[in-house]
Amino acid sequence: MALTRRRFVGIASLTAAGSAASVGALNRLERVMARRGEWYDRTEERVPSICQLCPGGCGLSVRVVDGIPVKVEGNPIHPVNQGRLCPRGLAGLQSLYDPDRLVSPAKRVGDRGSGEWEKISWDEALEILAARLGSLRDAETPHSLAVMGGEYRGITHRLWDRFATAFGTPNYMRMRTLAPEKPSPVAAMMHGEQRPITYDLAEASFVLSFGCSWLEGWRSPVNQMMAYGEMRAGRNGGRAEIVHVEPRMSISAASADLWLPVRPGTEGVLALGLAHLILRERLFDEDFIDNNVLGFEGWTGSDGRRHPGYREMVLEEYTPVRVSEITGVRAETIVSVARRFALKRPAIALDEDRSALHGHDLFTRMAIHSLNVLVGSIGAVGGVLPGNQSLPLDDWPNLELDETSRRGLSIRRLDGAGSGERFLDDEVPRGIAEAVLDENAAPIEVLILHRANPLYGRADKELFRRALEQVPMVVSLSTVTDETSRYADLILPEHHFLERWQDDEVTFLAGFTAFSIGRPTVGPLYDTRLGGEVVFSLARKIGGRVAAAFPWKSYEECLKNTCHGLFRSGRGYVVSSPSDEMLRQVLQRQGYRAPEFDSYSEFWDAISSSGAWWERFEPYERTLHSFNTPSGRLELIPQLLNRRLEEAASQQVSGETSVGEEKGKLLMALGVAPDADLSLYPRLLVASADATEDDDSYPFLLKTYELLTIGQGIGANLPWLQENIAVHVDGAWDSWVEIHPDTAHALAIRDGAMVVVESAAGELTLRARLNSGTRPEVIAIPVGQGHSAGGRWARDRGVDPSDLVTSKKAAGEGLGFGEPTRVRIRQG
Amino acid sequence: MKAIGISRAARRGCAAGLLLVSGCWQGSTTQPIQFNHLLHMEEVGLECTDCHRYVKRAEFAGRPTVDICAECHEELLTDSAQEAILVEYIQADEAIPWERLYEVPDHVYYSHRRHVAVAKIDCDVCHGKIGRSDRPPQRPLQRLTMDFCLVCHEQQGASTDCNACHR
Amino acid sequence: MMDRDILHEEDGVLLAPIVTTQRNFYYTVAVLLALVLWGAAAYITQWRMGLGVTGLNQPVSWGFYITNFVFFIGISHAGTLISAILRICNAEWRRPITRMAEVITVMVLAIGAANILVDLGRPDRMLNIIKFGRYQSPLLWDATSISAYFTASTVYLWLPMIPDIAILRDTVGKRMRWFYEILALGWTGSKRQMAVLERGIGIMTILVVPIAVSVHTVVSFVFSMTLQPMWHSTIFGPYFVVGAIFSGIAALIIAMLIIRKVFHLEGYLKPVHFYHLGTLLLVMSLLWFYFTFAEYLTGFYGSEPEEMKVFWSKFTGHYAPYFWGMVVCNFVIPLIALSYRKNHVLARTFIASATICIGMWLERFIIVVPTLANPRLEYGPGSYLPTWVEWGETAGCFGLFILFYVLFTKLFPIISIWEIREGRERSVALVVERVQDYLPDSANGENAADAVQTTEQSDDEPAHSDPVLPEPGSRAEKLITFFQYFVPVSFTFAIFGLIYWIISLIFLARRLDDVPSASIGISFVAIPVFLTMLGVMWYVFFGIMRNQEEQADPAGPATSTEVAEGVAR
Amino acid sequence: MTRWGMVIDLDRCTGCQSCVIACKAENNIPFVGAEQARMGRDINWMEIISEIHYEGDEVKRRFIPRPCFHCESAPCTKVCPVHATYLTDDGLVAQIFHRCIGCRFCMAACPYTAKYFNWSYYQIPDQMTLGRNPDVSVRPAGVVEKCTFCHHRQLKARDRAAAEGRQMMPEEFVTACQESCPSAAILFGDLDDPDSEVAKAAHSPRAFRMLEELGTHPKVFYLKEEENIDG
Repeated sequence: MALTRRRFVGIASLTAAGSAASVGALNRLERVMARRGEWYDRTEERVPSICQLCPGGCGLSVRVVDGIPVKVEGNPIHPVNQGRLCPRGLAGLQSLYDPDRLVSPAKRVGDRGSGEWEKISWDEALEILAARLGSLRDAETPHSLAVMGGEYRGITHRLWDRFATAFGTPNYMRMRTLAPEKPSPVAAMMHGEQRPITYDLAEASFVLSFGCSWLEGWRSPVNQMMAYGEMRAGRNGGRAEIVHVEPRMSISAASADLWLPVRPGTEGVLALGLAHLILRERLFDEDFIDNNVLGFEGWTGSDGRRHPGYREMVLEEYTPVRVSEITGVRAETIVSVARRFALKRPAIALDEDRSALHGHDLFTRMAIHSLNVLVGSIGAVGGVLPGNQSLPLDDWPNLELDETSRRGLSIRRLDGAGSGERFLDDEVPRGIAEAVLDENAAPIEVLILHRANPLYGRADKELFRRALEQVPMVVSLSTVTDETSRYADLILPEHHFLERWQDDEVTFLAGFTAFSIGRPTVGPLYDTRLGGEVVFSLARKIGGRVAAAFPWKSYEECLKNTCHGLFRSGRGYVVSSPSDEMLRQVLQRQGYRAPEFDSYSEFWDAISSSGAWWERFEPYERTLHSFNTPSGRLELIPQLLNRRLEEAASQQVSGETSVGEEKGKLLMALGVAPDADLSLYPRLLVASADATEDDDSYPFLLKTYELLTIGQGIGANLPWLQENIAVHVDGAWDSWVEIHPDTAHALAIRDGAMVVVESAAGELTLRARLNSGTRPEVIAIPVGQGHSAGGRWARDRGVDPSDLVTSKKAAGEGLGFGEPTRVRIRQG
Repeated sequence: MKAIGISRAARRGCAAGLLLVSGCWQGSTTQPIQFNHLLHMEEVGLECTDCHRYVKRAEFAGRPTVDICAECHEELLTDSAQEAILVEYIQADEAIPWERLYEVPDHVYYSHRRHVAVAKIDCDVCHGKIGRSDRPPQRPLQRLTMDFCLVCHEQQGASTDCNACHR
Repeated sequence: MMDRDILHEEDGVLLAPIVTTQRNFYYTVAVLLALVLWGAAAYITQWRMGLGVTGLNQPVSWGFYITNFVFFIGISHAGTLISAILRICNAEWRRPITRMAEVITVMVLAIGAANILVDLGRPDRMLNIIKFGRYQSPLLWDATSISAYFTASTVYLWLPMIPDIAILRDTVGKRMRWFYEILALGWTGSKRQMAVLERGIGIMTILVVPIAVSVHTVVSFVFSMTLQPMWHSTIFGPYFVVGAIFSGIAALIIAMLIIRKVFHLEGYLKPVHFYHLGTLLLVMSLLWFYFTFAEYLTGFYGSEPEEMKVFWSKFTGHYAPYFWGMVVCNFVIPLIALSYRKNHVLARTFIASATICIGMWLERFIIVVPTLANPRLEYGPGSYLPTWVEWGETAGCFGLFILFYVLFTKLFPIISIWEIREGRERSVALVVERVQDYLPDSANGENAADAVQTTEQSDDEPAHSDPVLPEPGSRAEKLITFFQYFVPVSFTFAIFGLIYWIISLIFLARRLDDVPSASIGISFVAIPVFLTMLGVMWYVFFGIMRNQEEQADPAGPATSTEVAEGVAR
Repeated sequence: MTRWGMVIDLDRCTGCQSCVIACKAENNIPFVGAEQARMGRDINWMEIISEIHYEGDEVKRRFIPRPCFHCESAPCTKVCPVHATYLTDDGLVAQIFHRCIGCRFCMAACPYTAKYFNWSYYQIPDQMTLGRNPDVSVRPAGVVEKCTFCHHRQLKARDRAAAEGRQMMPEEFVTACQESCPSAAILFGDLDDPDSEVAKAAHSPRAFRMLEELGTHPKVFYLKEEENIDG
């Protein structure tokens, strides 16, 4: 019976779709669906996987019943999350069964953005793309291919990087916001660190967070929440104290012991105000500073000028009364927080957050980080730890480039990263868009987007839209029809993360590094392919040296080869049950290491069924003596910054301007007045903060924030998350603007009323929610809604606050130089 | 939305109607192969658990897969037409679409292991004399109603708490 | 036709609606049917799509249906209770009122109970209440109490109607005769039958009062047995009973006024009746206000935060318009309208009654919804906006009620003819006698005795003689006798069914170790009550049937003219 | 006899809603859609209540996860007319979906508003039905549902233990919310076993129960937030 039906469906879809490939897709889902209706046997297994809904890197354990995933849970032995999971991860199952997923490759037949497609086969699709790419190489212009990647890391990134290099384009870039595996600019400048510094939150006694929503979205939220639980449990040193500084009461602020609603943009001033007290009361770690820090005391330069040091500057300028005036925090509070911060060590001041703090972002962050330095938390247990060692993964065979590629690679990147005003950035996605629209720049012929969606949630999305219209061929490799896919000429549907082999490198958490592996939990439901394997097939179709660069048959094989290094290195362990783990620790402490696997295949079986390999670091000994800075010390006046500044300035110099003038301009761009060398201290201008009060036409400041549920929009098509979008306001399936009750009262706005929020860039109509957890002059709108594509539940729901953002320099990208947006509200 | 509402209402109406018309009507089941339980048990000497392998180990009894059949029926053993159908399935390595005969609703938690391995209840008690049938019955030999369960539970002193079986 | 003639005789006007049909009747029925159809459409939609089509939601899980349930059950107190009280009190002005009141009870009770069924999410599992009912739940107390009240008031409606049905049997044309014949049970109006009937009515009168009180008390228990703020109150029982009588009287007055107007019964329903009922209404209004005041004052004085959330939402919050509307409708307007009734008695009573009906509905609403909308934990207030489905079903309920009423007036006299007659013949003397009983003995005593004598003499002859029965032994006669027996037999089965059900539920409660609460008490009491009712039923039935046989020979066939003569006397 | 109970440490809770979504995924709780959710018909067996209060001019917010409290003297079980909700021997307030007639009396009686009603036939796309947990029945429209303390997990654990010829250990029975909670704020176990973690926590001086004054004796305890001594 079922057989004939199945056959019938097959035939029906054959005639309907007219393509053998799509029949396979329908057939497969149909088969899985039919199984559910049948008599089935409930055999159950657990398959390890990795959550891809944020860069946190949580290990998943997927409950698979009769070959069908029925629940996503945390992997209990995974070091990142130890069986715990955040709501978004738990809802990941719904994204697998999302009815609006891309089901087969397609090519555009209507106008750009019209969303009219024709289904084609994979062969056909890859042929079209490969032919186009081949012609680029034939024309000796491989650099006119640009590849833009979204949220992924590990082997996929290496594959694209390798592809771009082998192909010969310098224009491979990632569109991410403060990727956790990258060092923060502050660490890069002050520590000379090339790896992300980590925060030993679980062991800390005091956490002072400056707008860092560490319980909602930063780095690995689940891991941080676990640390939060530890901090609350009253460990040896008693219950840790948490103070949160932010104009809006985020979830992190609500969970803290004290919320300091600071005026927007004055976080750095507050940090220096706290530093002032620590210095004045001599509560800082003198030993650490004497031995490891440069720039604390003043010095006389080579030109004979006297330069005041950090201490002098802070003591002079940031008195509690003045800081209190600027920040709006009471002086007594500043005094008491400063004392507790300095005395309850180990203490951590968290500066990193995805969103920019203000125009003078870099210096704000430096000011905040200087607090860590003052109390000697650098390298201390429960403090700020330097970067973890990198993973012992196998290198891939050396790339042999042909002449075309070499020539292509020698051409300067189109986004201008690393020079001019972008001298601090590695990659500037908007630079590509600008280059496309700039008639003088070299043209982009083909743009491949892998999980990147520049047309949503960015202040510069309009720029991208115009740019995409100019690019002759846009290819989107993605699982869902996002906004950008609508503009693509070719759609290559990717496996959902539960359908594919996965890998992930976790190097940004304190105390350990891990390499996670995820197995497919279910065969692909549709006619999709694994992103990495698309690269392989593409390279193979292009042929030549490009094809030779990818000797692997499948992604699995590539992964297996790459992991070999983990086995060979003799370091770390495959994760296992807590009792085994305990035994290992005992042995390790005594200096033993028991080899657990005889062969690599055994190792591979173990890692792919348990989900991860990890390496623990023993509690960090304070043995820090060298930093990778010019002086070898931790620099409060980062010479690296000065050096980069000068390099960039000298590149900019043209006939009429001097290096000094150019340097001044760049400093202006960093939000600092170009007055002499003092500017390289974590010193802040406070004028911009005061100017906010009397702006009549746009009296309010807009604060956008991420929700733990839908994040930057990735969870927007998951009904569970939409329905439980937030706990602090009633906002299911919608967007809202949070307004302080006093403000709302003055504007005669009632809770739940529709209001219009207007900025110089545009206006949005949305529901008002009164919330006393915000400063009166600040209004807050969550990001993640307001999609124009991306599935039935995401589309046309709520608003995207990036429509209001006036600073077109996208906030939260590289160094976020985003100026805050000023808005006004009226009743809708 | 509307259509579904109607069909649901209709289904409910039909169910109520049927219930009134005949209290014990259950529909009939036709199996893809006219399997002879009696032959396998009497002449071949198999036990229930030889083919329904999970009976003592899991919640479900286990629908015999082709692999199990293939252990004996790699090739035709007899000239039975039914066996020929089976061999076709085996050679195509395709699952035999057995129809389910005994079924409890999805709001009931039933575990074979609990009843067979722990409580040592014979298969016959719930499945009737299916082992002695020479062709697949069209209707369950024993109607599995809640009263049927409860009577036995009360006799055996097993839990009669609703929550013990309902989920 | 001969039955037309009767219209011109005394009390003929009472039979007019039955004998003649005016065009307005059809219009009314059409309009009401439209309402009922709207309700039916709403319910069909709800059955198909689930309760999602209503405006009910998470905290506000009860709305219009429960409000209607309480309201209609409240209205039901109009009837049987009031008529019983008036009967017990020997209030002679009751005579034209009782029937109207009793009819309201029977119909409205059914509609009220149906509202609970409408409210069910799974009406297809309705029988679970009977199969697996649990006496711990106040809902089951309701079921018991309401079924007792329903049977009692049906009996109580029917018994006093028997003589009137007999009149109809003898006057109305052939088409409907079988119907009246069955229901009249061969009533001849003999003295013996009269005695039996009056005794039956007497017992029912007593029985019905506690049942009626229990019904609304138990309805209030649905709310007061929970721990919810502003529900969990000890005075809810009497408060609801008072409210029920209050709204019942108001509904009764409206019905009386409309009937008086439509059927031209000015001669029967005189301003004095309204004056008396108005006084009663005023008293109830004050009593209602007293209870409301006490209820809210205690809540306010105690100031429990959760209680105050509900309190303020009623006083100043979202529900303030309904709350204050209720106070105005139930207290302010009636007080003004009824305090001064020198002229425009009818208009004033009507205004008061109409506002009270609205006000009492609001009161039920204000009891049900705000408590649910303000949950104890901080979820934020819930809201409730009924949809067309709830409006439809509410309209349907009212439509159905009025439709039933209209149809009833089409089938039976809405004013008890024999009681009116009896009043005319006997009550003056009885009242005189009674009043004299109260007074110190005097020489006038004999006069009164004379008066009694005369009435008794006139009562010697049956009020109306034997009906035109079908040929004895004919098939039709046998069939009618069969159906006559069928009535009490089916009633017996129903009663024993109920008793069996109650007993099995008590055993179930024992098995489940349920709280041995008032529930068991209620159920225990219910059994003798039901048995008493059964006894009354059989007593009256046999009394009438036996007497009919005895009288079959001596009394010759009676004609309507004889009846008319009787009436004339 | 075991008496299942839960302790939720409010000091640890961050209001992340992991428990809420884990519960939805585990128990096949339907999403109701934007329109229905706006009417307040969303179903959350586990719900986070967000409370705002003021300490002086300081605004404080706290998050309270609210499952069904499985009260020892549950107001909802008393009013159920058909024995669809009742207290089991091991202290769970059972909810038998297939007995329920949908009168919603229990919802009205629950002082915690922890019971939910299936207002409509909630349709989910066919694909999504694949992701349903086969251990939990899908409730039809018109019945009341609520947190069962992941009773089906207990059934399975019991079954496993029985097959191995032993008593079920309390650790074998873990609720979905407890399992997912990132900050380990939820403890679950046997309140009658004095050595169990949950029983110890329930006797902590920080422990309190919701609306304790009502005498419902909830079996879910909360541990109130701690203050830093020097703060």
